[in-house]
Order: sequence, then structure tokens, then C-alpha cells
Amino acid sequence: MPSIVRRVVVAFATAGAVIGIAGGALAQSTADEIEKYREALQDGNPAELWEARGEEMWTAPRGPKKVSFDACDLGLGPGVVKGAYARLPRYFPDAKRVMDLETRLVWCMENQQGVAPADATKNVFGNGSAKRSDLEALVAYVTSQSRGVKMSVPLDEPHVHDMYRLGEKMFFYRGGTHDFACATCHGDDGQRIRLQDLPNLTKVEGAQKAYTTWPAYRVSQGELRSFQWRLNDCFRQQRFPELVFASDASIALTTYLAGRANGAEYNGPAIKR
Amino acid sequence: MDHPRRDALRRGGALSLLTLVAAAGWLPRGAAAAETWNKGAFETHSLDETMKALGGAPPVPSKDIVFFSTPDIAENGAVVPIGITSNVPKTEAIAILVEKNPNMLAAVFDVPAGTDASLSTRIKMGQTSNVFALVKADGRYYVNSKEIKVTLGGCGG
Amino acid sequence: MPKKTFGGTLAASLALGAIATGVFHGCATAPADREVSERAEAMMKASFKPHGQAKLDRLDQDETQRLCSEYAGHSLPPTIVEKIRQANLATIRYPADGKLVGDWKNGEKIAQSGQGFQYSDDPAKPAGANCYACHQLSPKELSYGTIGPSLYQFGKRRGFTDETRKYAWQKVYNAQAFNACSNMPRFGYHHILTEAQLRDVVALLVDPASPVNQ
Amino acid sequence: MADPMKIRAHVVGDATEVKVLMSHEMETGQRKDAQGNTIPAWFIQNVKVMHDDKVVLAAQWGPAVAKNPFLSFKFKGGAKGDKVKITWVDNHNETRTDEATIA
Repeated sequence: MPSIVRRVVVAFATAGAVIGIAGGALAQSTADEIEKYREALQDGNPAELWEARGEEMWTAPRGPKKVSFDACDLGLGPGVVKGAYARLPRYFPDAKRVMDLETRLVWCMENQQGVAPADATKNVFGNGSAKRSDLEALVAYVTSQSRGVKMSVPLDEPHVHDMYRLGEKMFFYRGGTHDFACATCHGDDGQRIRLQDLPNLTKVEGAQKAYTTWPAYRVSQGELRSFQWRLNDCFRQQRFPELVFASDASIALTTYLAGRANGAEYNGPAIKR
Repeated sequence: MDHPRRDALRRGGALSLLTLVAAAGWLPRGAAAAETWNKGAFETHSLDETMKALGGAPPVPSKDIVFFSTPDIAENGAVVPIGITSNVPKTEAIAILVEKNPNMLAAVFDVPAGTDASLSTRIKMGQTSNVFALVKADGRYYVNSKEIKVTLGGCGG
Repeated sequence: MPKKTFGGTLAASLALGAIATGVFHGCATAPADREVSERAEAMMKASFKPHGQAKLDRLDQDETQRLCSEYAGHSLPPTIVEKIRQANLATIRYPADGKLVGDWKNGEKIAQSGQGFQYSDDPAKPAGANCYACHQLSPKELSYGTIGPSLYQFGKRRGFTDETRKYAWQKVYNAQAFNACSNMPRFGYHHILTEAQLRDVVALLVDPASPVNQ
Repeated sequence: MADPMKIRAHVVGDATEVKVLMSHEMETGQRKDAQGNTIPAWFIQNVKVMHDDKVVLAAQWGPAVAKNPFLSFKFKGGAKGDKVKITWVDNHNETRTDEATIA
């Protein structure tokens, strides 16, 4: 080791504070430090960059019909964004379907702006500047407009209720080469994969904490990720085939998790590992 | 011969790690700052290489340089928050170096009079490493370091 | 319409947002519930698409998966527990040469790797077991999960005996032979690991020289 | 063209606190794409923060600054209603300048 480094390290390094502590104390200090890491990230969330882009897109005329999202009804009336996300998914009579936010945005693009379905769902998940996702920017903007609003998914509506029940079944459905279900990792308290804490989504508090912090800026990817992405990537890791974007199953599972978060204050888009 | 420049280097403690940064030109003062970028300093690939090129007096270790909002463990190396405050009087510049990154130097900040010698930003770390906070104050160089562990993550391994 | 079969009371309590999980699970074998399960399965099969190595047949459940899904959130009736254990015990195969213990160093690598069977993975590369995702093993690895119990000193605690070695093999091969509806993947039964890899993972657990047993 | 920065500047005691998020890939030049080709380096090299005609912070960055960079610092003075102007220049000579009003 070069001398400067050695001197500096010997003089000051607090390294080793972690090494040398055994067992539970070690795990605890690791968890505490990771908590500090997460806190330090809260100060500036790049999700704001997506929110700003999405806000601009919301009011701009789009598609062959040159119609803006001001015509898009997210459930509270055309163009009403404030608080809309906290009440999704919901049943939309015009589409005859229960829809989550992403599905609804795509529906508005196709049915109001005249965007071809293939174009509307082309870049649903972004990947850097080479493949930016308009949809994720729109999602960031819309969800940011529900910050501080209590989750109230209309579970008493029969269609929504049915999707909730189907989503619950899906949550416990074990399959694939590894026998995984959502519940395998998200069915108990205080568990982690490697060092990542896993919310217990079978409990209201766990579902609330998790659902109200998505979408999120993922520092590991440098991207804002929507809830559709979250589910899609969970199933990849479950060793399942690919969950189709805006499919019934994706909406059912979202309805189950969003419904379980009812009563909690929405607090996204967040910043996460 | 460019005597003023050589003199400046000698005063800085002839060729330490810090004077490399200085030699390649810490930020010039004033409005011209945004137009220069110190290629040489940003292309030192390892500490050994940097040190060999220097071989001079090291910067003075100083506890007046403090890390804040800088965790001991980073959950992800892609974004590591670093906060540095220099309590060394007349701090002119602050640099962040990561010992085990492919290029050591991450960032150099020129701190004009009237600006607090305290800032925070976020860097990338390829692996667990010492992070150096280097400070130039009143023509002299000071350093402190902190080890930051970078953990593995993810269900997919 | 099925949605009319659960009506006012449940919906009302839902709206209050104060419902216990148990109410939702209801009786797992009730006709209405079975009907929802069947529709959920059909919905899933229409909502996933094949991607790379992950074909739609991954959604087809074997009997163990089906039972464990059906009873999720309930205590398993003893008859079902026994049924699952026996069925899974019967799947366990042993190496022809009887050698159960391989190289713990390679076992450590397998324990660290989560590669394999995701549609994003290269099927040509060897799969890992990703043990550290859920278990503590070598104390040198700080980044371990807690879904499964700590396996630190697995061999040392049980004794370095033939019995321990066989148990380790069986457990890694098919954990449900012991613990019905365990969260642990059945690494042998599903051919996630090769026979040689199973040996190496067993070595990590039972070799006296393994860091796990220090 | 690059996306706008998100700048927040507000008075804290006798100083102005500036927080800025920039939209930039900060590609290191060390990564490879799916085909195994090196993704070329692309990162912000210079940042300059101005209050009136005065530079209050200037920086040189390498590619080890995180993607979508964040920077926070304070300078003495600055009054509500004053402008803070931030400019970055990257290694492709692309540049972006944004302004915020001190609150």
C-alpha cells in the first residue's frame, strides 16, 4: 500500500468498525448503516426529473389526433390528475375494464390521441437516453400529484372487488422451476433477501409501506420504474415467463396490493436501491 | 520557462497527490472555470500509478475535514452519497477520490470566498474502497479518508 | 356472475379497510373459492408470454405446488403435510457411486450465484443456488438473507456423520420431503443443480474445512 | 436536447442553499452493451453556478459522478427573488443552462 494511503488510513479510517463484530450485532450495524444510506438519498430524488418531463407531456397535443391528456379521464373527470392515482385501479365503463394507471394512460393514447397500440406500448420501460420511456415520465407526473393523498381504491365496486380476489390468488400461486410465489418472499415479517428488506405484503402495514412508495427511482438502474415494471421484474426473478404489460393478471395483482394499501398516505415516487 | 508555475508547485509541497491535481490546474478562478477540464488528472487509473508519477510529500492528514451524510455501507455502488465539510481555514477547493475506481479522481470543486466549504454529491463506486476528501487551503493540501463498503444485492444475484 | 356471490358484508368491511387476512382466505375448499382459483389460473395463463427459456409450462403446477398454493395462509392439515412429505421424499435420487460430498470451494461459488432459469439468464451458463439470498452460511459473507435459517456451523452442530451428510443431500435435493410447503426451491427435484453441484453445496454445509463450519 | 435541470435555491439564515438535479447518463466508458461493444464515455465535465455575475461554485467532474447527478451547497448572501444560474458542459460539448429564483 502506498505510503500516503497507509498513513491516512492508519490515521483515520474507521474501517473495521463493521469487521470484527460478530453475529447479530454485525447484522444490526449493517442494517443501521444501510438505513443511513437510504436516508442520505432522500435529499434529492431524480424522480423529479421524470415528473417534470411528464408534466410537460401531459398538456402537450399528442398523437395523430393532436389531443392532449387533458381529455384523459383517470377516474375523477377528464384531465383531473390531483389525487387520481390514490383511487386506482378502478372500473372504467368506457373501456369496460378495471384499469391501473399505466393501462389507462395507454387506453387514452390509443382511443383519444389515435396512437397505434404498438406505438403506445413500445417503450413502456425505459433504458437510458437511447430508449426513454414517455410512459414512465407520465406515470411519475401523475403519481406525484397524489402525494399526501390517502389510498382509497374502490374495493366495494364489484368489478374491482373481483380483480382483488383474483389478484390475491395470484399472490399465493406457486409455480415454475423454483416453486416461487409472491408470498415466498413477501409473506412474512422481518425477512430479507441478501441485505434487502422484504415488505410483508400479506399484512396491511407492509402493503401500505410498499405500495405507497412505488413508482420509484431505482439508483441501481438510474431509471424511474413504474408499478407495472415492479411486477414484471418480480416475475422474472420468480423464474416465471414474462408478465404481459397491462394484462389482466398485472391489473389483478396491482388491485390486490393497492387495495391492501387503502388508508395509507401515498408517498411516491420514492427513491430506492 | 514558466517560473511562476513551478514556484507555485514548490510552495504546494512539491508534487504530492494533491499537487498533481494542482499541476494539471485546479480550477482557474472566475468565469473561465467551466471551460477547462483536467484530462490528465481524471485519467489516473490506479493509486500506484498516481503515486509513482508523484513521489513527493503527501498531503497532511487532517481531522478538520469531515464526512457528513456519507454512509459506511452503500446498498448500491451506482449511487453513493458523499458529503464533505472542510473546517480548514481558507479552503479553496475540495476533491473526491476513490482509491479502487478505475479512474481515481471523481470530482473537483472550486470553492470561492463566500461559498461554504461544505457540499454533497453522489458518486459511483465499483467496489468497497477508501474514499479520499482532499482539500486545498491557503495553498496547502490536506486529506481525510473513509472506507465505504459496497454490498451485493438483488434476488437474481 | 361470481362477483355477486360475495356481496354486501364483505364488500362493506372491505370499504372500511379493516379486514383480517383470514376472512379473505375463507375456507380453501369452498366452491366459490375454488372457482376464483380456477379463474385466476386461467387469467394467468392468458397474461404471461413465453420469454427465452421461460415457457408458459412454468405456470403448470405439480401437485405439491397446487396444494401449497391452495393452503397458503392456512395451517396445513396433518394428512396433507404427510401426503406432501411422502410424495417429495420419493423423488430424491442419490449418486450411483454413493458419494454425497464434493468440493466446498465450488459449493461457496454456487451458494453466491443467483444465475439461472430467469428468462434473462443465459441457459448455457451453470445455474447457482443463491443460498446466501436466504441463508447465513460463511460468516465472511455479510450480505445474506433471512428467509431461511442460519446455516452457520451446519455440520459442526449436527456432527460430521453419514447421517448429517445424507440429511444435507436430501434437504438440498428436495426440502419438502421434510418441511411441507417450505419456501426453499427443490434443487434436485427440479434439476436446478447438477449432481456434481449438489455434492459441492453439500460439501459447503458438511465439510469440516468449509468456512461454514469454522 | 438535454432535459432541464431541477434547481432549488432558498435562503437559510445568512446563506442561500442550492440543490440541483441534472438529467445526464454519466456513462463511464467502462461498460459494455449486450453485444459486447464498449459504450462510449459520456459525462458532464464542467459545472458552474452563478449568482448575479459571481461564480459561487465551479466543478470539474469525471465519469464517476453518479447518473442524474445531484449537488448541494451553500453560499453567503443571495436574497429572495435573486437568480441562481447553473451551466453544465459534457464531453460531447453539449451544454445546458437553467435558472432558478431564490425562495
